[in-house]
Amino acid sequence: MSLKLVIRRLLFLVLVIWAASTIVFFIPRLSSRNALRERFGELARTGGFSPADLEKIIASMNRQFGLDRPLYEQYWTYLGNILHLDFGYSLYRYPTTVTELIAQSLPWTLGLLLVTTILSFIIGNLLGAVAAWPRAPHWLRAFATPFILLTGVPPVIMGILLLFFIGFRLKWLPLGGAYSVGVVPTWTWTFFFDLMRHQILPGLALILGSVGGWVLSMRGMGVTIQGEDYVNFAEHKGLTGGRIFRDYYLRNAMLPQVTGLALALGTMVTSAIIVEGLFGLPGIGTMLNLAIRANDFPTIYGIVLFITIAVAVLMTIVEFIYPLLDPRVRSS
Amino acid sequence: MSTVALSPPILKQVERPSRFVLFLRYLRRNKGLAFGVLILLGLVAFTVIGLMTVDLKQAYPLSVAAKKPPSWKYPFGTDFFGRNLLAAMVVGMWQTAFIGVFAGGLGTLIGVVLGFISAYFGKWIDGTIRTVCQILTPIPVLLIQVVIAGSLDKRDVTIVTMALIVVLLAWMGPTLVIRSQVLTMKERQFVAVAKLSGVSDLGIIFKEILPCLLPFIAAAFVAQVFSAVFAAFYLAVLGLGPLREPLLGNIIWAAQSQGAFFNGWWWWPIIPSIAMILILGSLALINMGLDELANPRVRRSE
Amino acid sequence: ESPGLPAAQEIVPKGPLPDVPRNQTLNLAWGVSGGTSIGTTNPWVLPGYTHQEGNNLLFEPLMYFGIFKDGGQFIPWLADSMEYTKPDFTELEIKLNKDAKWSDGKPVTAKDVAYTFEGQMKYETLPYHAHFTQFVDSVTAKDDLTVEVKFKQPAPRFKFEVLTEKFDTGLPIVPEHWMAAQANPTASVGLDEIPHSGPYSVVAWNANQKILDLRPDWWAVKAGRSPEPAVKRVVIVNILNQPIDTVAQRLVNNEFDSSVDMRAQVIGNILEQNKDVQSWTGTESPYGYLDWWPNSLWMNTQLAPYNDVKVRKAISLAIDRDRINEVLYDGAKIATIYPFPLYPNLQKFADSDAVKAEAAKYEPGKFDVEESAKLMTEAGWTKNGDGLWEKDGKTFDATIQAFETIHGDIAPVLAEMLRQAGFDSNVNFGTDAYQNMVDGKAGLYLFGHGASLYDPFEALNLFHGKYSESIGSAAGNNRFSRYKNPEFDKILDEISPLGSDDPKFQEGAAKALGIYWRDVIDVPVIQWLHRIPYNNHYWKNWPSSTNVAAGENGAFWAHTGALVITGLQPSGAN
Amino acid sequence: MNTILVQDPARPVEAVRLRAVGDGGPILRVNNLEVTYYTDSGRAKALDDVSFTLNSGEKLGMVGESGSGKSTLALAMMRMIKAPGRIEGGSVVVGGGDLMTLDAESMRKARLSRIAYIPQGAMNSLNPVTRIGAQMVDAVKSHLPREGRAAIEARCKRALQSVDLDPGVYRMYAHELSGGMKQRVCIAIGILLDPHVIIADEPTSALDVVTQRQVMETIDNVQKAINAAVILIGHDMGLMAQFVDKVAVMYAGRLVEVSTVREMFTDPKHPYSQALISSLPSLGNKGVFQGIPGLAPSLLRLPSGCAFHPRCASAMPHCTTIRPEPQVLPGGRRVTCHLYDGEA
Amino acid sequence: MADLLRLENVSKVYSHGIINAHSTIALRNFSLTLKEDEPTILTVAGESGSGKTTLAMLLLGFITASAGQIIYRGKNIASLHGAEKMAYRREVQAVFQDPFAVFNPFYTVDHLLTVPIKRFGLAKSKADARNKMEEALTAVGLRPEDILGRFPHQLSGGQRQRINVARALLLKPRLLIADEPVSMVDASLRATILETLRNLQRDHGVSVIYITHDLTTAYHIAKSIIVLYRGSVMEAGDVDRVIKEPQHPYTQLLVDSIPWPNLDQRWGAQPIKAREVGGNTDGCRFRTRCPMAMEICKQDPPLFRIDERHAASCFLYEKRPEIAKAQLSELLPV
Ligand SMILES: Nc1ncnc2c1ncn2[C@@H]1O[C@H](COP(=O)(O)OP(=O)(O)OP(=O)(O)O)[C@@H](O)[C@H]1O
Ligand SMILES: Nc1ncnc2c1ncn2[C@@H]1O[C@H](COP(=O)(O)OP(=O)(O)OP(=O)(O)O)[C@@H](O)[C@H]1O
Ligand SMILES: [Mg+2]
Ligand SMILES: [Mg+2]
Ligand code: NI
Repeated sequence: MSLKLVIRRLLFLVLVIWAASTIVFFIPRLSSRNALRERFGELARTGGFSPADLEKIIASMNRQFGLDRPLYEQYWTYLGNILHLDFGYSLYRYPTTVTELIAQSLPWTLGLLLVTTILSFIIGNLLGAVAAWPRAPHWLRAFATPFILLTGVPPVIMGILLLFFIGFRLKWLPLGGAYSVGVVPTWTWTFFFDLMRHQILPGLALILGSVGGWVLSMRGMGVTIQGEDYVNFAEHKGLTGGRIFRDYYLRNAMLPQVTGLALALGTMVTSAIIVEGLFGLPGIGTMLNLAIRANDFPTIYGIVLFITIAVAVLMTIVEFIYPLLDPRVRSS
Repeated sequence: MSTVALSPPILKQVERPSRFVLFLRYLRRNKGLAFGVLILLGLVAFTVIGLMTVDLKQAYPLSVAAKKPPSWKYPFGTDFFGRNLLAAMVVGMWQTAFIGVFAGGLGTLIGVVLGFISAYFGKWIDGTIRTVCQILTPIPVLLIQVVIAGSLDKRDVTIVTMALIVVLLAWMGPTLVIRSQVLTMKERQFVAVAKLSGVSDLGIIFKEILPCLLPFIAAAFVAQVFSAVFAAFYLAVLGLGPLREPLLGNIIWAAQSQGAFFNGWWWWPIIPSIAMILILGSLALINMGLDELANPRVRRSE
Repeated sequence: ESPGLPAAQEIVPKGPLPDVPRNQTLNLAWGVSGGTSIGTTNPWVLPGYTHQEGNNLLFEPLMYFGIFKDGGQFIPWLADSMEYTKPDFTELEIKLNKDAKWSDGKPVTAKDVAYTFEGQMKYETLPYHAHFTQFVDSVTAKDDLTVEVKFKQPAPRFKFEVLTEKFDTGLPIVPEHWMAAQANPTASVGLDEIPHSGPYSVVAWNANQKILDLRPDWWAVKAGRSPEPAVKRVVIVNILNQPIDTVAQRLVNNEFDSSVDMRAQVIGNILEQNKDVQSWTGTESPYGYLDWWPNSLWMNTQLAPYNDVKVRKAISLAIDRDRINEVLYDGAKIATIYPFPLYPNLQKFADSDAVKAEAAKYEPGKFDVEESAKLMTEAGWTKNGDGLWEKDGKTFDATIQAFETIHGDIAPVLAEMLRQAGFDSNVNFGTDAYQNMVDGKAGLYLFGHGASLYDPFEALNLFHGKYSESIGSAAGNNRFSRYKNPEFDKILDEISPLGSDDPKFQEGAAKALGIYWRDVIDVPVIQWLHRIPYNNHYWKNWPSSTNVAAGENGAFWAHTGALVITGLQPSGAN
Repeated sequence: MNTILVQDPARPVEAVRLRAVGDGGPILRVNNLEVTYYTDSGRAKALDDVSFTLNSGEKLGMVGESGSGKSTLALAMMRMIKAPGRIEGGSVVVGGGDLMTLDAESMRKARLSRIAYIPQGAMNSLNPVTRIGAQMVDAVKSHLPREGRAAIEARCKRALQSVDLDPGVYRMYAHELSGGMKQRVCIAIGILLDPHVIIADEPTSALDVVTQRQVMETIDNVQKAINAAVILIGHDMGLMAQFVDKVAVMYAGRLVEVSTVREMFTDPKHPYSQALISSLPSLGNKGVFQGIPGLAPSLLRLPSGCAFHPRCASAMPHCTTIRPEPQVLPGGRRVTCHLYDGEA
Repeated sequence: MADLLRLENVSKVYSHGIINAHSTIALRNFSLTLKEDEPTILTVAGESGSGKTTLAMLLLGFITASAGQIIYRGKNIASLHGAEKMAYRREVQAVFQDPFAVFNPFYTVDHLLTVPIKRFGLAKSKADARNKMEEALTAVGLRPEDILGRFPHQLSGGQRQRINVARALLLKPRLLIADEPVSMVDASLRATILETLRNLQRDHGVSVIYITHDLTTAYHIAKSIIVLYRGSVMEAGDVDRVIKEPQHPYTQLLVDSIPWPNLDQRWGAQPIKAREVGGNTDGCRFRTRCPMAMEICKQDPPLFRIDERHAASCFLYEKRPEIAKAQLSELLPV
């Protein structure tokens, strides 16, 4: 790939981040609500401190958060900060910065999300491919097709159902939390297995809730690819069904799916917000959920922006590795 | 003079079935689409019949005895707040349909208009629209919608504002789809022929290209409705919807916060969940079917 | 110094924690504010500090108050005694316990108490700053164990309201020797460094959980204030984000020993599914104890249309309290007409002839939609096609500002009742709800009266004209009514210096309550019950209506929570 | 018989070729092949009683209008007819064994090794994401699983060379090749295992004349080298004249005439063949060329009797009612026309 | 004699990519004049990528020239407006290669005929329009009742292509550009369609530019021929001369590769050099494949007149008189 292309892609990435930051910057300022005041009000209510001097405190916080300066100045500082991933302070856990908060909760989400996204990508695509593959055994196709119906089950509902049936009724798996009560995280196998047990249900909810989408799109792709001349010619060549399926059909049908992978991550994170909350996991989703409830706007916007950047970066990475998968793109 | 012989008369007149009959026949081949349409028709029938026969006041709290499991009197049971879930489902379904069709329609409309402008006029207009779409695409729409809904004044949150929030960042998909379709259409020779026939730019857009894009527009519309319903559902489940309304997401949210499962009121969250699954499932199936219809290479021909 | 937010910081154990078996561990499910102010153990770091997340096990007051024993009694703690030394309530002497010690071994002295009091006067963010500046003239440490407080004006309720801890109010004593060494004592968060006098120490604290371990050398055991605590470790689990079902089920599964309070139906089901779990009232409805926080529909009496007493009365008439009991509480009598909780002393007041006469006169609990409609018509409203009140083409904005976690059940019901009477009612559970109350932007709020416990004064004092801020400026200390009535103020000023048992006080208070009802300052709706599940699988001797112990309420998160936890005994389960 | 040889990796390709040259009799016998497509609008008999034979080294041209069933024939011989089509009967005997009776796995093995197919759309017949080499290797591997890596690679490169391609193509991707090169890669794949029969379905219809000539010459060369029988499908009579030995004319799913090229061009028997020949442009008769009147019939609603009768200049009354059967004229030509009733 | 359409030194360069721009010269310095009252059939031949379609698109005004200008009745077509533009649209028509793609699948095939009738106001009434359509269809050998009211996919390729020709007939343009009109049609139908084209020229005075790579049909229908190779004119002249005695090595290769349906006229044995993907951009463009390439071929070869009606752009004929490219049209017979 040419250097110019790399530069162009990176430039595009910067544009995406800029657009997202700008939206995130201006949305709260369009609303008449004052998050800082709300947050203090909330603190006053639960913490019992005297709000008599609320206005004074708020004024000083406004200064501290730079909210008393002209909008364009705030905007510039804000953009500058974003350049080095500084999303400012969390209101909710001041003076922890949003970046620190994200760093704390990211591993949880990353672990869950990465595993579930990849698993649902693989499972969904395989099932979708099988569902569209006319030479697949009948029982296999019959097995794969119903997964399309899962498209209609949002991860939230899936989570609720799993929690109800497996957690409540069958009592097979823990109902919530990232690890058992009173356990302090350590690098031991015991802790690891405890951790894993707690991730199964949320993971399953995310996988089952998103696998349908993959099945659906892969099936669509597969139907197109199976009519391609090269798939037919492969059969003329006397190749075994398995090899045609893998090297000719799946390999080509997967290409557009790979592009969709990065985008799907954005949707998955959104699902994770609710699913993590449902299962009390301390990831980014919970963090965001808490921030929404506490109206901790720097955290909300920081996380949204972070996710956007992550998705955009992933998309860029995918675009960079895509040529490795598709030689046609490599040469042009 | 001409040396060309006439083609012989066609002996048997080939009967040409109407488009509707053809569509029905197509449905028989495309089982997924048929299934989806069937479910959707069922839901529509449920809603329409419900709107006419059920006392809609019962969709709101304190209207009937609370916490009753499904029975002949209350086929879907009643909830903690004393809603008749049958009435709530009817109204909720209607509202979901409204949000879906309104947001989906508006999003698609914007997409179609922008897509056409972009593709047809090209140059910097196209560059701008396309770049804006591409830039906005990686932004997780649902999150932004949550942020917007969260910064609204609660009194401003109505079904209509929900739909508008959904539309706000949902037009890029259709824009890009329509744009690329128009671009390929534009290169199709029938457009060249139309030009040679003296058809104006507008004529080409509306009379030549637009009709051919109908399947794509329909598919984009259904996809749009799907994501609108999905987004509205998410907002409601997060408690960001108009609380009093029996939106499906709201009902599930309320059931969750009242501990419905634990208290044994399983029907309260389960019934709206099933309704949601049916709506989204049928839309997904229809979308899949329409994709196939729009893509002639994949279309199951006779 | 610039006031600001506390500096949250996780507390990570230095090494592996000692193993404490489950049957010596107390697991508590909690999550009102969750991650707020993680690591903030210094009571002066406000906003940020809260006693509710186990910090009540670190800091102790001069005295606790046991509301449920013998109509309420003081429980001496760091102080052996606390007496008004003048009959007009203008001087108070505090005698400290000689054995009281901080966790670093230093004794708790009069200097600590004086420092605590002076701090309240000095720092305006502290919760009793207003009280201290209004009442306190001087604080003197007479010797190591004696403190003398002189008041500017009679302060008959100061000892109870400020110096005694009960429910969520009262003043913890802080260590002078550590605080004074800090550059800014309202900004040093404390972490696990701040010396404290309570029985437990924080050993781990992150967004998921907070772990506190028993100190081996708690002064109160030696001093005979408390038996040796059996709970070796307290784990507070953050369940903020989890659905209530899950928490309930985990209680049933014996994962938790107690939790945040539950809705009536949920706790009923918990008790049914796990016989080890009990409530304050055993297995009987209403399962909870009476909290000090009865809820009203507050109204902004300065904001149209709520500034019209006819309208306020019309709203009151639209509320069907029987229906509330029936729908929300399975028939338990929770609905109320009083702005204070009916604790024994207050019940006595409510049952007095004077109060009964006022109630008969103004019928505050009456439900009558027709009369409501009549009043609305008189106030110039007409019903529109949807059956909603309308004036100048606009419907009546009756959006109730409320909090989802606590009002999730009642607020929609109230809104619906108002709607059935023609008020265009809705609920706002948004994060701006409280701010709207404080700013007086909206007209209708669902909120508690956290005031009176012993006599009705503090509750009535919520509506004193001197606190009535104009719309736009913050309503301090949750005084959202912005009510101003010289007639009312005069009565309050007259009874303010009087002791609770003074007949003149009783008479004046009844008159004031009459005005409260007459003017419908707000619409009392329900008493607040705390229905806390207590799991006896690992731990017994939970407080209850039949096991009142020192009379503390049963909430482990309240100031008196330390008494609950230190009183627990193992059940013998493994 | 020959499969044993093919499966012997030790034996060099040349040996197979030499042996194959010695073979005399028909290498391919197609008998009464019938294919029907079951569509929503009815049954379409796309192949009706198709029979012909071919000796090794012989080249047969299969011509006919669009939709007459040429590709169907090719697919039927490969047993690659997919739903809604079905092979209803007949046999395809290649070098002794009937393909129609093979089980699925043996049929898979027979493809490419006994009967190879060169596709019509060479442009899209190569997998765009894997190297040409890989696509050749997996073809060989599927038939000769025991052959070593180096031997396979050598075999593939040899095949590329035999179609005049640089061995460097082995490492290239499809999009890096021109149309003609792609077509030749397909040919190279087709001859990898020295099949008895090669079917080429319009291999040059997407190419321009110069490239077309190059490709046809390539096929000619490799065919000669391995002495395979070739079926060339197309509708360009010019191409047929340049390339084939025998021509089969297909009309509405039936073979209406099979004869040698020379006979076909000098003395076409079937009226359709005659029309076909006279519609050809040539250098000599400038300006005098004319089409065949009328339209190809729909297979769904075939005219009664002889399907060609509505367009036939020499149609007789009974042509409209009685279907002519194939008959072998003296000299071995096969015609399906009532004009020659009694001559056989 | 007025010129209907005149191309003056027209070039077309396609450039792809914004950053890594590389460009293809699809047509180079092409000049051609079409007289208004001398209907002719001119073939433009050449292998794939030689710029034939580009030329057609330029003539139809669908793309703009990179250099040079195209003059329609004395006016640059880029500056045409209103009535003039409509007249130009009507008078310069086309028949395209793919007989399916020209139909809008949404409409019945009638659409193809009714739209121009309406837009150009060719008929006074509905009945008149119907008559005209039926007339045109009959003229190309179709039965109107079999055709009208059907959807394109219900017709065969040959029928569809004939409708296209009928459309041209209906419009009676001055110039018809037929871009490979028969390459996707069955051999047996080609003759019929080409015949109709010839009738158009002969009976209706329509000039036809027949674009093809198939020299056999070109030979049969056209009067004159221009052979293009990668955007440059290689050889031009009377079609008989050029095909029977090709002078340029490229034309020779082309003619040599024609699969004549004649058993005695076999392909030659001359080896063919494969075409390179990029190729040279200066000098004679055929140079790299030319068996007779010389040093001088690195320069741009001018047109050399072989005889009255025949010219080639090759230094092999250096001795012959040079003619200006602009005069190319003069030696084409009509
Ligand atoms: N999959 C199918 N389903 C239904 N009918 C089919 C199918 N494939 C082919 N046919 C029909 O079978 C007949 C023969 O088709 P075939 O493709 O063999 O023709 P062909 O001679 O190869 O034509 P062409 O020259 O256009 O390639 C046609 O009438 C066609 O409509
Ligand atoms: N829109 C375009 N953008 C870039 N290059 C183009 C474009 N259209 C044509 N070309 C290039 O211009 C050259 C001439 O193309 P053109 O289509 O005119 O050739 P042609 O003679 O019609 O070929 P064919 O016989 O394949 O139709 C080719 O190299 C082609 O790749
Ligand atoms: Mg074919
Ligand atoms: Mg072309
Ligand atoms: Ni409380």
